[in-house]
Amino acid sequence: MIADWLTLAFGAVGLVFFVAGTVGMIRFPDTFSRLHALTKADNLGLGFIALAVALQMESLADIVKLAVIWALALLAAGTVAQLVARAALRAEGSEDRDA
Amino acid sequence: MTAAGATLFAVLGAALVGVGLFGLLSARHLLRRVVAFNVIGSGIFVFFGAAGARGTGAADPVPQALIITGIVVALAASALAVALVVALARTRGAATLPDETAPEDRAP
Amino acid sequence: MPEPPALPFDPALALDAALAVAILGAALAAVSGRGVFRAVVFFIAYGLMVSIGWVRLGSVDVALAEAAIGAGLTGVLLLAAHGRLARAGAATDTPAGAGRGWAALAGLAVSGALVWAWFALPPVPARPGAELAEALPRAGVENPVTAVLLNFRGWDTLLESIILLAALVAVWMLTRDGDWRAPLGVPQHANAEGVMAGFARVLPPVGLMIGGYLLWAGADAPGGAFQGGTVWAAVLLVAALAGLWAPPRLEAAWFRAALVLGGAVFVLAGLALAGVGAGFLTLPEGAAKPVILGIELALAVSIAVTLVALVLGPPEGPPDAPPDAPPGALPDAPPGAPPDAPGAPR
Amino acid sequence: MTGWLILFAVALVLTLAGALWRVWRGPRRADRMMAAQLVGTGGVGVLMLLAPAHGAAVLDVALVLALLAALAAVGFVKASTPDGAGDPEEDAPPAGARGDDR
Repeated sequence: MIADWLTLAFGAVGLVFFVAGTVGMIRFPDTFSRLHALTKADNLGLGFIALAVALQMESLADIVKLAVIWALALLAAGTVAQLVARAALRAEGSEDRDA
Repeated sequence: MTAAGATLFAVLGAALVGVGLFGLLSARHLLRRVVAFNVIGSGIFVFFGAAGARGTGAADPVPQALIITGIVVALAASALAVALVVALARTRGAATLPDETAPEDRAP
Repeated sequence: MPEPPALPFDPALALDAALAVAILGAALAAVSGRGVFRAVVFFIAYGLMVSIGWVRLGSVDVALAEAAIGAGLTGVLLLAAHGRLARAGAATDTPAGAGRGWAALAGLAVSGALVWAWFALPPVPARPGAELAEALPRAGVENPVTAVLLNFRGWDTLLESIILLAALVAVWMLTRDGDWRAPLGVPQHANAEGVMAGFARVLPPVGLMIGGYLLWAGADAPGGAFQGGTVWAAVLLVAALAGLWAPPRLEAAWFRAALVLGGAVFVLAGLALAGVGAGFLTLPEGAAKPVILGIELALAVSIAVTLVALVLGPPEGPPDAPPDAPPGALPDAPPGAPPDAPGAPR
Repeated sequence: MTGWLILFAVALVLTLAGALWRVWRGPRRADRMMAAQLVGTGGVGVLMLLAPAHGAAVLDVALVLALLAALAAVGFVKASTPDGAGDPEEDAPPAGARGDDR
């Protein structure tokens, strides 16, 4: 069944992006590059996983729900990246290294 | 849920209660004690939920209902605990109990 | 086009094991090491992963509640508290006491006892929850968890809504004398064109819809008053934090009505049912569903308002209100109250 | 088919372990907060992958997680502003802003 093969393919691609995001978060030198890697990679990964799962869903409602979930995740990621980056920028001077 | 899966989560729940108890007894900062106490609470819920999930079919609804009620009450209790910690920190300048404050960080 | 090959092994146990290790790791990290902020962030990540654990345990209703509470409210509550402690100079972690060895021993002992108790449990009955299964058709709702929460054990849920109120009153008792008339929590403000305000304009409508959906779906699918009310609380909180919705004062009439709505409707329904001879809180088979949905709606509203008030915290007015002449404070602070008396001026 | 999806879910949970390592290392609060955000997004991914096996209701859990994923970060960002109730994108807090404890 073509849908199953596509599910496997999209799932694998989604996973690659998630791993890329995580590796970026671990390897990148400073906070802002990590922020960048994180927000872009794992949200794209989530999109592919949503696509992969959508192919397995029977009812249209579930497919629409998957799209809404991805849209909300994008909204959240964009907001968080912007606000946390701004907060980190402003806290540059003050000593916020305490754990 | 397979028996092995339920046992795995039961052992997880038991371990979480132990970890939370360790945190509660060893932490001196009060906000950390609130976090540790919440870990104990959710460990008990996981243990109880695993007991309810031992059957072959869907998880037993009665434990689920009690756990949902427990989760909401645990949040309310944590909100109260946090408000107390903040109020104490404002009057004492330190979020530790008076008799446990290390001499060097006692409020001036 | 041949089917993709089935997996030679069943990965379910591998998933549960990986999840259990991640959850336990997050919990261990939350209680060990130094740093209050790190402990709080670990606990937030811990809550997110536990909600996945609940799905693996087949308890989707609990997963919904854990997700809404863990992702939505616990994080804001603890991080706001950490911020307040930091400004009061009380956020630096104090090194753990000397008794760590004993604490570890106690933890191990309790864990060991629980694991032993697990294997000492009586064997699973042939058909677990048999009595509930045969009573379910008369419950008025198909979702067994909602049936238990609102019908068979409605008494617990009624008391629970009163417990939430009690916790809120206890939080309010920490209000400083001059602040009783101030709105709840600290006055919030945000850049009107900023990302936070924009986010707080988009999220609440979506959240109110999703909360309503969860509340409605709760009759025959996972969901219900708690999950719906908690999602409502979370999005209301976002609007409050971005300064788009001004939290009410204690004496706001609608606010007080919303707080007691859930408990009141529950008790009135119980009394009405007792009146018609069905007995307090025993829902007659025919009318069960509308009564349950009515109670759930009132409960969800109360839970939402109560949780927002709990997370916002006691009312805090502007700092420069002179302590001994508070602007119409309800309990008049004795002039020149001794500085360290509780509720003393700032 | 659901077996493959659960295998993907196992891999995703391992990436969450990578995020937990970043929460431990830090070194800055923003790093920890972003790692927690990754745990949230990864969690949504795992829940999606579990939906075919556990039923479509699991998507509601993913929906709630995705909806509320940003709340902890909003709480963190507000707590890091000078008076704890502001917005990092605000230049100067408005005059009436309540300064917290001296």
